[in-house]
Amino acid sequence: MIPLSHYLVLAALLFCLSVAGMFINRKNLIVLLMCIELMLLAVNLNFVAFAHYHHDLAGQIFVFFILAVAAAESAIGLAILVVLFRNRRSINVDDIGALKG
Amino acid sequence: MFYMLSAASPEIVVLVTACLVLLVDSSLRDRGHAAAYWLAQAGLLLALIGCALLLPRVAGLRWFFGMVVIDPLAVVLKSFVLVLVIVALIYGREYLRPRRWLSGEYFALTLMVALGALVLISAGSLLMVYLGLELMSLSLYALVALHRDAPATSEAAMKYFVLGALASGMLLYGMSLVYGVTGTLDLQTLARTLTAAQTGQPVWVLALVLIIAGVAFKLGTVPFHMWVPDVYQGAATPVTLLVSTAPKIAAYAMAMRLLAMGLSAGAAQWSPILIVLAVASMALGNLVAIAQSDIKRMLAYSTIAHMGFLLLGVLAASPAGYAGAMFYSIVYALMSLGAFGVVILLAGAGPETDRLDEFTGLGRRSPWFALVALILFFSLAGVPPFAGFWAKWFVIKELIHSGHVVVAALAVFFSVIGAYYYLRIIRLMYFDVGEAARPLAADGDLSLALSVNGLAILAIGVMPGVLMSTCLRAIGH
Amino acid sequence: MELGIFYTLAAVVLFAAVMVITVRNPVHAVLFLVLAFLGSAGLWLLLEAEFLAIALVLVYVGAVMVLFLFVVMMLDINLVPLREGFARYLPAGAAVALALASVMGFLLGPRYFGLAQFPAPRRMPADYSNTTALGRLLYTYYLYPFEVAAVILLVAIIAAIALTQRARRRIKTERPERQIHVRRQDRVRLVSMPAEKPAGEGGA
Amino acid sequence: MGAYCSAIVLAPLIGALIAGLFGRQIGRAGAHTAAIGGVAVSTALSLIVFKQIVIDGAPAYNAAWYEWAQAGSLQFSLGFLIDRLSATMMAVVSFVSLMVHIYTIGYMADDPGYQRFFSYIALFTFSMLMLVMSNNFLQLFFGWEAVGLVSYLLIGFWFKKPTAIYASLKAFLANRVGDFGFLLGIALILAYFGTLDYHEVFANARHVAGATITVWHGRPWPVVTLICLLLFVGAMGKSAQMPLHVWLPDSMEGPTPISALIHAATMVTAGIFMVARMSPLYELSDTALNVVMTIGALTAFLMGLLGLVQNDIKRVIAYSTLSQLGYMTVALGASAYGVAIFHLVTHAFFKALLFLAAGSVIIGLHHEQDMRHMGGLYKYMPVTWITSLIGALALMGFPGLAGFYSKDAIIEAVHASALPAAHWAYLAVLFGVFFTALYSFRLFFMVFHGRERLEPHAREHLHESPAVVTVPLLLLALPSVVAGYVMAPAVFSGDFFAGAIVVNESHDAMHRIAEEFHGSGAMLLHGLTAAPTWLALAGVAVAWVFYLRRPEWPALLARRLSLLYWALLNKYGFDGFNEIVFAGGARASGQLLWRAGDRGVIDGLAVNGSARAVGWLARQVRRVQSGYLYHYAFVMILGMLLLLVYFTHGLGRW
Repeated sequence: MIPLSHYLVLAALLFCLSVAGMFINRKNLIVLLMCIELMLLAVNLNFVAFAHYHHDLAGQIFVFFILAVAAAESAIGLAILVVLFRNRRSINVDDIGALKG
Repeated sequence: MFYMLSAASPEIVVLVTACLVLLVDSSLRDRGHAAAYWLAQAGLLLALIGCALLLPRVAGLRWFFGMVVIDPLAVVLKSFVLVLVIVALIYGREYLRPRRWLSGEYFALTLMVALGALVLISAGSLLMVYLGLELMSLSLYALVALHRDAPATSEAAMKYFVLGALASGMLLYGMSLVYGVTGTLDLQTLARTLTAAQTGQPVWVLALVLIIAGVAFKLGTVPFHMWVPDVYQGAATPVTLLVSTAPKIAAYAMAMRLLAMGLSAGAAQWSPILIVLAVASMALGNLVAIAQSDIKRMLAYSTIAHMGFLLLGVLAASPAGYAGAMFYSIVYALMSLGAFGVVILLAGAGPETDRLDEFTGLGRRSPWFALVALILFFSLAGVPPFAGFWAKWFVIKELIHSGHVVVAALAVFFSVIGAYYYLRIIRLMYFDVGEAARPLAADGDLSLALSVNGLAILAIGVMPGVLMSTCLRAIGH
Repeated sequence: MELGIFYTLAAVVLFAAVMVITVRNPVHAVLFLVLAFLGSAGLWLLLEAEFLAIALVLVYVGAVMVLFLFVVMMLDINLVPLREGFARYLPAGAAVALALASVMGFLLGPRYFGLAQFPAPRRMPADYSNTTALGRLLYTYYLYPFEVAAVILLVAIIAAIALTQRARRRIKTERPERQIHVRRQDRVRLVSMPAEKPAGEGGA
Repeated sequence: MGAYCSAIVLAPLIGALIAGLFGRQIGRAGAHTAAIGGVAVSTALSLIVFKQIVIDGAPAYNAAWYEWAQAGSLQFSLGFLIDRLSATMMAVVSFVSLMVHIYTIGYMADDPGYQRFFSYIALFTFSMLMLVMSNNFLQLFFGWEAVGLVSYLLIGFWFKKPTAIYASLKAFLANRVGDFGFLLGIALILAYFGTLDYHEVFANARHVAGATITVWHGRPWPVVTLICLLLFVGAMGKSAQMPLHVWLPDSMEGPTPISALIHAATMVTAGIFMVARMSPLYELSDTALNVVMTIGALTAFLMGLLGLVQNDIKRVIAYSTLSQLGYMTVALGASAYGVAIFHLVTHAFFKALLFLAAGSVIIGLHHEQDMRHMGGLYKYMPVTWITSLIGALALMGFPGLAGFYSKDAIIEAVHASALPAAHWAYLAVLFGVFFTALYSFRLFFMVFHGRERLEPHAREHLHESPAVVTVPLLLLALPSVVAGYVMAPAVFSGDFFAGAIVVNESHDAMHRIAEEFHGSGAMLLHGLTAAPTWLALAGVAVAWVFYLRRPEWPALLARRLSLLYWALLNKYGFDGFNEIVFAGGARASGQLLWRAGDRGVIDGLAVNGSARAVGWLARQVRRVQSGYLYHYAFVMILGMLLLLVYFTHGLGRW
């Protein structure tokens, strides 16, 4: 018997790790995109766990859609990354700070 | 079946148009992309007609198993979104054509933004809110990055994308908690079953903060505003214009669907959170706008302040407050549309500097457009009798009515400060003498649309009752 | 037994996540991300979400991660400078993350979401097909969102092509008809220039 | 009546539009004909309305005219409330405006922005009439804002002059601060009364009187008091009461007709008018009345002192205006609303007269404004001289002239008032009379008498101004002399503004005046023996000694005062003791106030300082927007975390 809270805390930890990754990592944009994937994974875990404990498929359906959208999202994110790299020859986070103030 | 499809008719028309635009544009090798442009406009117009004629007949009902809600709110907001996108395309073409930046993808993605906004506006379930939001946002990220030769553009797109993904991650997390506690995704079921006692539980704070983070990011309120100035400045002006108009109305709809309708039982919990966001936004937006010298960046900070003001109407948590916020969102979108229209007009075909100095001596270069700009900026500053004043007025009134006197005082105070930077532009236009003032060359479309835009602000100012009673009816007051 | 599997998988997922955000080489990070996804797929199996577990592996590990790897390798990034200053920002970042984790852990912990509030559901019968059930829902109740998701994928296609496709549409083949029409003044320009050597610095 | 009213409002607007939009086509003559025509129409109609309402005693007219907006059960409309109060104001506003319009033909003759100028001032007249004739708060606010906006345009009219632009911005911002309170007050009225119609609000005022509101934790405020105070903040901005007065002296950067229009008849009186209009509300709050009286007294006394040390002719008159506005405000605080309006009317005449006379001098001397470069002008400009004399006498309250009746009545009303603030206010207004006379005759003597200190080039072309300038002077001089005598019986009878102004029985200052009043002539005789008259005459005498008889004294005094106080006393003997200590001390303290108080604290710290602080803060906050993605993400997460912690922590309290 695994309590629901186990899953939720695991998801929360994943969420916090991905968040921490976003601002600890100051250099590599690709890792930033991976952090976003991790965050969505945490959300998905939440949904699946809730769906299980509610005995309701709506949560799983939501996860299905999140997977689809996340795939689209990472495609666009990587495309933007490629454009950025072509313009700047760098994906160093520190190098993209021209817009500020 | 017919009714079911007619409930989604604007969406279907826009989607089909987007596909057609792509096909036609890639097959015609049309240098001016005229076919794509007129096709897109025709599609939007058709969708608008569908909105105005078909939707009222199916209003008050929920379609596709509750996924799509057609209520008066949806009808009004969808119509305004379509109008805004139509005008945004007119302005955008004037800007992009001389720069040879027009492409079929620009039109298709703009249509997709409109489609996303439409889906979001009539979302009847948390799932639809998410999908509509993503459809709109993903298209916007791509649009921002589309003019890929400018380094600033791709930088802006990257920031927008990463922060947007972070925000939608937060939103999703909040939604998962709402689902977890209540066991439903359907907004109407939520509204029906949720009680104030339930939302008093501690986990709701987390859920509400996360959901509000998602909404606040789209609106661009502090502390989820960081993308706004950079994206406004970095994106090509027509894209900035698009970002600041239709999505703001959609974001208002999102706040309504999630907070005011789905989670209305939690008003006592989310209202204080919104107070913090609203006051912080008005303070930061108005303050930092003063220190800007780039017109797009200044307007970005002014957006932050305005969105804070808009939230004030929502947090009053009363029908009149929601209607006030709706009025605000529509009027703001119109004003922003006009303000960026003026920026496009000033940029002309030449190199664009976006400096505030571009406004210097506009009063002499083009008295008519200076007058239009005067109306727009006075309205943004909240000077009566222009539309912007009424927007503020309805919100403040409702705020005091709901007992938030101190918040209302702060709101008025910050808008007093805010008047300064708009006045600075007016001073530049009328009082300062420019050395290298280029004459303005505007095409017929742009001139006409801009004039109508300015006069609309004036007309709403003279007769705010028409729009306001529409808003009140849309809220169901 | 179940609990043991849970803890093992949870440990794998967390370890992989920590590695994703700390390893030096982005290729390794991608591989650890794959590991995190595989661990999660295992957890989802525990939660009786068989279809999604498979989909996660197929869609994510099979497609998205490959895309990531592809981009990482295509961009050929200089690895060393990408990791500088990591330790410097760690304390502040870790503090905020820890604070967030403790608040969330408190709110989502056993106090509010324990077995007392959410008793473990009974297992589904053996002949129950998660895929069938999902499919049924997806094509009836969730038809409209399904279509919208399709549109989102379409946007992704349009965007990815529009953004990454090189603008060079000009094909570099010979065009004889134009070569014939070339005139002298199109190609040759006479420029009058001063002598290379300045007069005063003879012999330099 | 409705048709009259709409014509009165619309005529100047049409004139403004014609002059503004088609100025280039119709030329200078066309523009001024259109604007003056419009204003003349509304003046004529206003006088007819004045006759009907005030003289023939027709009943008040109150009706909506145009439905502006309908929001739920609430409706906003444009409408007119024409009673004795607004009829009086309309007559004054339109008449003085007309004079200024005519005068402008001469004053602005050489200016390239001629048509634009006429368009603005006609627009200004329109806004002011809208404000005065309104029957609801919203229209009042509309007129209020429009007046502020147009004044911003007018003060900055000479936009090539940097000081003018600065002054116009200052005026706008000071007024915005006032509007901030004003708008909140109106919103509060709407929230508590559910309507913006004057009539309904006043009818329900007693029911709301007991309501309280908690503005800050735990301290309940009577709603009416809060409303009145907020509205008064608006009045302080418009009517330039301390500490929001800073914009008015600087607004002298605008052309002189504007100074006359804004400072005499229109914009600055809007606040006074508004408080008088709101008398049913103010009567319910002693707190508010005390505040009003205190602020008014401070302004009346301190601004009068500042008038002593100015050398710019227009600035002296500007400070005098501030001081006189203080008098009106004091009268409002004493519940003598009728007297305040009375003083407003008389002041409108003689102040417009003084400004236009100053303008005449300025034209004569080719835009010389420094009084140290004037003197002895009475030979060259006889009409200006005599009209200035009348204006100065009327201002100081010379028995029989317009200012005498209204100012004396104010002093009496304050004396009769039972409010705690009245004691100090009485002293302030009484001694204010002395300084009023001192600065007005200082100006008069320095400009028209004494040694000629003219610049050579100015003297060559020195002559009396043309008829378009002098005729308005003469036309304004007439009411400056007789307005008080004619109006006093009606005003003091107690029911002149019956129906328009409500006075609580416990605030019976007006009744006391009415009882003691036995006709204008009797008041004149009484005035001859009363303290204010003698104080005023003393002021004139001091001015005469200082600026005509011994013109070296003021300079000497200013130089040596700090060191040779006693030496001065001994040297001039006992005779001059009073005057020297009094006038010299006043002069020094005025200088001090101006330097340290007005320039240093209010201008420097409050206005410029806060502007600088805002700029500094903006630059600091701006730095958070560092441009780095990780900072942005950090801000978002941190913001979320703080919200989470704050609201989880505060969970038990909601």
